[in-house]
Amino acid sequence: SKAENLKIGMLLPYSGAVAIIGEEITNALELAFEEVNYEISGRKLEIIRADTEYKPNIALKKARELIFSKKVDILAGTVSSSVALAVRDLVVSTKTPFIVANAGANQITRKKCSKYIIRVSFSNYQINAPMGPWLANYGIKTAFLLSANYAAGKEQMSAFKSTFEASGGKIVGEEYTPHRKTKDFGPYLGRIKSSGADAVYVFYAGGEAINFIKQAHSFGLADVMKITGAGWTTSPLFIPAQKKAALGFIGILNYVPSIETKENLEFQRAYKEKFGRIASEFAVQGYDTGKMIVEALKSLSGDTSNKELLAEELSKVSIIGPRGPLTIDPKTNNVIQNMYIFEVVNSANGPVLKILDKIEAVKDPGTGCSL
Amino acid sequence: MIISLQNISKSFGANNVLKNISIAIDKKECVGIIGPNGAGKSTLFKIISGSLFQDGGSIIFNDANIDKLSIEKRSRLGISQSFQSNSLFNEMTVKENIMVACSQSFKVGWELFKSLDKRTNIITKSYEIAEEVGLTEYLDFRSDNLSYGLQRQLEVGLAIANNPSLLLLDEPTAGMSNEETKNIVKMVKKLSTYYTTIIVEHDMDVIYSLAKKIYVLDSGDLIFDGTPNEVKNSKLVQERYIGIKQ
Amino acid sequence: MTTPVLEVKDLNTHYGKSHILQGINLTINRGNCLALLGRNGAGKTTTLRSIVNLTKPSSGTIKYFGKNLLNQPSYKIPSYGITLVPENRGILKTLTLEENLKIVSNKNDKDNWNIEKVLEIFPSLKSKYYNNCFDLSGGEQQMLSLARALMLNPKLILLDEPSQGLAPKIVLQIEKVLHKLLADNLSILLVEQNLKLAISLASHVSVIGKGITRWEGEKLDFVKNVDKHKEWISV
Amino acid sequence: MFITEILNALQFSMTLFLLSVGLTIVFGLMKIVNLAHGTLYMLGAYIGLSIWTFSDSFWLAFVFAPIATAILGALLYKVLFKFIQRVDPMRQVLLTFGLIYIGLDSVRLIWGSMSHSITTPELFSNPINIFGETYPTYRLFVILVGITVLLILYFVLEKTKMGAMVRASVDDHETSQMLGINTEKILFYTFSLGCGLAGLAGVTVAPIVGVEAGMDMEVLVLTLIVVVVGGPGSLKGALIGSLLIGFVDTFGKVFFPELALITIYAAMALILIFKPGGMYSRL
Amino acid sequence: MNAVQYDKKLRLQLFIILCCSAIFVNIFGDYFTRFLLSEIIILSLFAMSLDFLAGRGGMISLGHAMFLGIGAYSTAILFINFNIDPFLCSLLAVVIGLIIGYLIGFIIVKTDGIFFIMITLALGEMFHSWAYTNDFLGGSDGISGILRPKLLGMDLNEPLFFSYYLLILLILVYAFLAAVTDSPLGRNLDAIRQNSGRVLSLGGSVKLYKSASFGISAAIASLAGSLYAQLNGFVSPEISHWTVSGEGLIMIIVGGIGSLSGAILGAVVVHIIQHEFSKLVDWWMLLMGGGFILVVLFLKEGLWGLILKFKNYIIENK
Ligand SMILES: Nc1ncnc2c1ncn2[C@@H]1O[C@H](COP(=O)(O)OP(=O)(O)OP(=O)(O)O)[C@@H](O)[C@H]1O
Ligand SMILES: Nc1ncnc2c1ncn2[C@@H]1O[C@H](COP(=O)(O)OP(=O)(O)OP(=O)(O)O)[C@@H](O)[C@H]1O
Ligand SMILES: [Mg+2]
Ligand SMILES: [Mg+2]
Repeated sequence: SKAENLKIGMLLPYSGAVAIIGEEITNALELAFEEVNYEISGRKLEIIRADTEYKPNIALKKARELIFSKKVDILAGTVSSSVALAVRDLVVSTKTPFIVANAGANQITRKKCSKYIIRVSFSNYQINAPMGPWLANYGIKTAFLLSANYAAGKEQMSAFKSTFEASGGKIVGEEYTPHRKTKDFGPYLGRIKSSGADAVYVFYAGGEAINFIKQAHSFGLADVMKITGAGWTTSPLFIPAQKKAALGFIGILNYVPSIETKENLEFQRAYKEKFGRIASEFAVQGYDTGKMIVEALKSLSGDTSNKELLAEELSKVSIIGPRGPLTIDPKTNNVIQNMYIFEVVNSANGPVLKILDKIEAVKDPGTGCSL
Repeated sequence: MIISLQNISKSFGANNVLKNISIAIDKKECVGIIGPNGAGKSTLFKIISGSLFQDGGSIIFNDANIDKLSIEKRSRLGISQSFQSNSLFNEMTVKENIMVACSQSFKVGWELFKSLDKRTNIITKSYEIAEEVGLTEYLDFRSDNLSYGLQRQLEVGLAIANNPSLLLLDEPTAGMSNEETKNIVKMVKKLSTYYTTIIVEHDMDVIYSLAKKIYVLDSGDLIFDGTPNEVKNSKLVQERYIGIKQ
Repeated sequence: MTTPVLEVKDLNTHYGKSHILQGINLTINRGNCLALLGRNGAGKTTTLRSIVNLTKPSSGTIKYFGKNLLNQPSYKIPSYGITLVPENRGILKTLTLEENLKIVSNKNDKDNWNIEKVLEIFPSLKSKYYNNCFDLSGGEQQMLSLARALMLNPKLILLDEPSQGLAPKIVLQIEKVLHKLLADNLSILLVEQNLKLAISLASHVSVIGKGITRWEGEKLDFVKNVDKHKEWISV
Repeated sequence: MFITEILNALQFSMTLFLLSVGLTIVFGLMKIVNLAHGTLYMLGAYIGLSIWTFSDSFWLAFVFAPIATAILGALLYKVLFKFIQRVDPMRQVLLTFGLIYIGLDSVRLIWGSMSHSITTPELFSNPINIFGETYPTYRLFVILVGITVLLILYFVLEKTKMGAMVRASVDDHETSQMLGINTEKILFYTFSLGCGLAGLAGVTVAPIVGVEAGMDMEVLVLTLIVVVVGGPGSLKGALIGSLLIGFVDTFGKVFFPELALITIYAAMALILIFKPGGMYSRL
Repeated sequence: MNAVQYDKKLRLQLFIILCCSAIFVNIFGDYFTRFLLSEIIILSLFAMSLDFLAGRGGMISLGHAMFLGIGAYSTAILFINFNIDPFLCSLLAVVIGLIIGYLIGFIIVKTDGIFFIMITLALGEMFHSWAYTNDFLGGSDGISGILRPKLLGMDLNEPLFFSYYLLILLILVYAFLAAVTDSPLGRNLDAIRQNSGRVLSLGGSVKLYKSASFGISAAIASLAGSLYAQLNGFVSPEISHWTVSGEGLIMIIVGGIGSLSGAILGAVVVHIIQHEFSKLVDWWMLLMGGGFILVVLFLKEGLWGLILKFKNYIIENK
């Protein structure tokens, strides 16, 4: 008899303003599946896309449909943390393995962790914590925090704050701007400039990242302090629009395109060939998600009848992806990965991210998690 | 005495529309107010009904001062008016128009459950009113499909549906054909046996046949008052208002 | 014989499904006033609106100096020399009185009507010249509406109940103005409930009842046999 | 810092003014609830982006993007808005909501879902020193554009018959026709002008706030707030409303950053409770 | 804004047809269809509350999702923090919605038209922002872990029972709103929508009538919010975003404003189409937008108007 397809449900925003992230993740995941010709042990891999519209309630509905009507074997995705948290109880109660490919809320692998939830992306703490001591060491004594006013923004700032202060740094001010509603940073830039801090530490994404960087440049912020922050602020997705304004930014992230490993070079080449642009960190997370799925299914020879086993197998996979070696922390099911500290510098092809430092095998402390 | 206006004055910016007007009207009297266009007649009505507040003076209605009362409170005390320009519920039929008006006087406007269409007392009353204003044939017409004259009739109908003790009619017959004018006159005559009525009109025949007493306003001043006959013979009124045909 | 200013034949108009005008005929000659009489709801207003195509007639002919008016867009009609003074007076309430007059495009000939001239015959408008129009008294509105129509320098005015709501003195004044206009060879189609005024101005009378022209003829004929028309108008 | 903030507030106010003046004309004068105004703003920015990418000249974009949106507005008027002139506003809301949806996806299909930006023109690339504070020159240019548009419109709408004719056409189109006004044509041009102004706003602020799908909705709400606070249909209202909201927002962010999200809403709610028709209502 | 003419009989007929199809779907559907049905019923409640407000009272609220939020958050907090029985939570949510709605209504009903739209928008957005940044309400991540009631020995966490439970509530709310629509209050609201000045001069307390109906509508929206929280097991600030109110308005316009059953039909059609389109293509918004435009251009009174026409056609051909 013909074997049934292996169904992977993708819970991502495919419409609206954040669709680009959904697109990146899915693109790269397809790339990973293409490497095995969409087939594992005679079963075809099938991707079912479900547009979350970046709204938790819609996502939950789509997740229900994927699980109950489409009968997917694995659920992957969610860009937004609130979406991930919304579907959390559902996937746990239905024992559906769920690979988090972006959402960074700490609780997903802490208080709300579960053996069915495997995060291959990052936790907000994990990304920002190493930057505290690093910047203190770099000579930054005082910093001003700036990010959007929502859970992820606040988590990232507090992660940085805790380690920065522990390393002797001082936070001289913090500001949280209306999330996804701030177009003009003018009013904040004035305050930051006059705060006298050695650096501003920011986290923004999307249009806000572009606007912040450009406006900071036009107000001459870099003349008085260092602009630093979580690396998404100058993601390869935004650099083409930020152009020279991004130069000098120091950021930290789990991936930068300029990593010179053969895995990354190969991945970037393939991505560029197929989609015509440099792959972003979101794409890498999508690719690694795909790789993990493939590896886990391979070791089960495509047998997905036992969900518990499948989830276990997924959390045991360890691969070397474009961002380096990845393993899943058995304590939390959060990924253990390298962090890259970079600076935006000029090159013949415009601004690029130059790696300044690499911090290996960073984990999330995973307080409060019991699997 | 049902209503007494004491030294009412009103101005819009520099325009003194009413200057110290004092009028007292007895119960069940029918009073006419005439005067040139812009004399302030409609303004006076609006002040009595509460849609405008006077700048000075006071209004005593049934021995109580009503200066501070809002339009709807005055209406509930029994002051009801028909407007110079039609003010109807355009998407409703004639019947519904009158029924909504009646629901106020029956004090059921806020009731939540029993359907308005099932309240026989209101329906009966509505038919009576429709008959009085000569709209029986048009009960199921939407009011915005009526001709102007018929709309005027409904306008008066709404005013009386409110079961008023003081009825203010602002040019009730303007735009009505002779036949309909006659009907309205007949109707107002009948009404004025149980309501107190104040009428503003430019049709002198109507005024003469209805009003016992006529006040003449000109640029905010009360220039004359008297019986129809006295008005007819007044040179002043002739000159200021009626005009002399060459 | 000269061509009549306006000649309407067998005009039919519907509002949705209801057949309101079912055969209207009228003729107006130069410098004449035709009084259109009938009860409330007879279709007088609809007739005027059909002539200027604000309500689209369903059939019939409308000739203005022999020229076909049927299906002409309404905004072009004033440029031929016809205008309508509507029964609701059509005051543009968001405009000031000045703007109400000024938006009328008129050629500034000496003999023509202009703002100074209309203010002369309606002096009470002067004091309100810069006011917004929504608080004009009824009479003031009517005067403004007439003044504005004159500014178009029309050859034919359609007047829908011009005396409505006006003080007797003003009615006399308007009567005078209209007489003068008639003397200046303007033609008027007058809808009026004030029979006295209508008869004083008109040279011809047309009676309509339930959307049909019931009688048409000279004023004198009409006055002599007024009783004959009892069914369609009340006297 | 104070001067910077005042200039920021002024710049934001002028951006709001550019946006709301088009809407106030269409909405206040023509009584069309055009929620797609934000979409035209977004299209102005995107069309500007394309012109700038191909020609490498911001100034070409600055001139032609508004023209393009005005033409687009004209087309929309001919095929859609003409038919919903005098219908119930709710249906206008639905129709323009439909346009918002279409606009959002069209932009994504044509320009992709990436966020873009237009580089500040060479002329304004360097900040200027004002009383010892560096301030981006381009922002001063935005203020200038706002003032220029204000003056031109003031002249056209208030000092010529045009404004009165537009209002007349909306107020009572039948009477206006009886006065010889071709109401249809007047409304057509007015609508196109309103759309063109939206496009102008889009391309003008693109170098500051970027170009991305979704930018329409953010400004839509802001613009509606300005129009309503100022009083629909009034140029003066749009100006006062823009200044008020611009300053309240900017200084709210400076002094009460925690309340940044709600300051303008609170300001609007308060104004409407005390002035239920906006500050300078025509109505 | 014109409400459609009421045709009481047709309204009821349509409602019965809709209920019967709901029962049919519930019996023969699978887990997900039942879930979808539940969601649609909740949206229908919300749409009806808006329909009553806009269709009868002429008050177009672009902030009505605030009351969804109030219902949902109060349910969440009462359940999670105070451990109150879920059914009681819903009842309390209705009361809270009613009181807050009435008080807010009392302040804002003096505005009209676009000003009313904007002031409701402002209030809604303020609520949304507050929920978005307030830690007690879970901030942007919201609150999860909300359970459904157990009633008469039935555990409503079983989807089949829950959708019946919702259907019963829908019938109750429909009956209530239908009665109010025809009651003197309903007719007075109609009258106020058409000419509020005249109602005042007839002695009607326009402000009281309007704020009372705002309260009623808010209570129903709040009920819908409470049920939505229980359906999903969580609540997040998105529920009170103004676009949710906007979608609600779309549903009632598509359905036909002022007809109650039309609102339900609108909710069903818009929701299902949106769900299906979004599976079909990524640019489903474009399709939806085109659909709205077609409705505006060709269905004057929405789907309700279409049904009305169909009915008249049948009568004429008999
Ligand atoms: N709200 C207002 N604001 C400013 N002026 C007003 C207002 N209401 C009325 N007026 C002015 O007050 C004067 C009196 O108006 P009113 O309507 O009382 O006249 P009237 O005697 O009823 O005239 P008519 O017989 O023509 O109806 C007019 O000159 C009018 O323009
Ligand atoms: N928009 C409309 N829709 C449907 N019927 C209408 C409409 N307007 C007028 N009618 C009907 O057409 C008939 C003629 O109306 P019209 O306004 O022409 O009468 P009229 O002779 O001018 O009356 P009046 O002297 O009262 O102004 C009336 O029966 C009226 O009810
Ligand atoms: Mg008057
Ligand atoms: Mg008439």
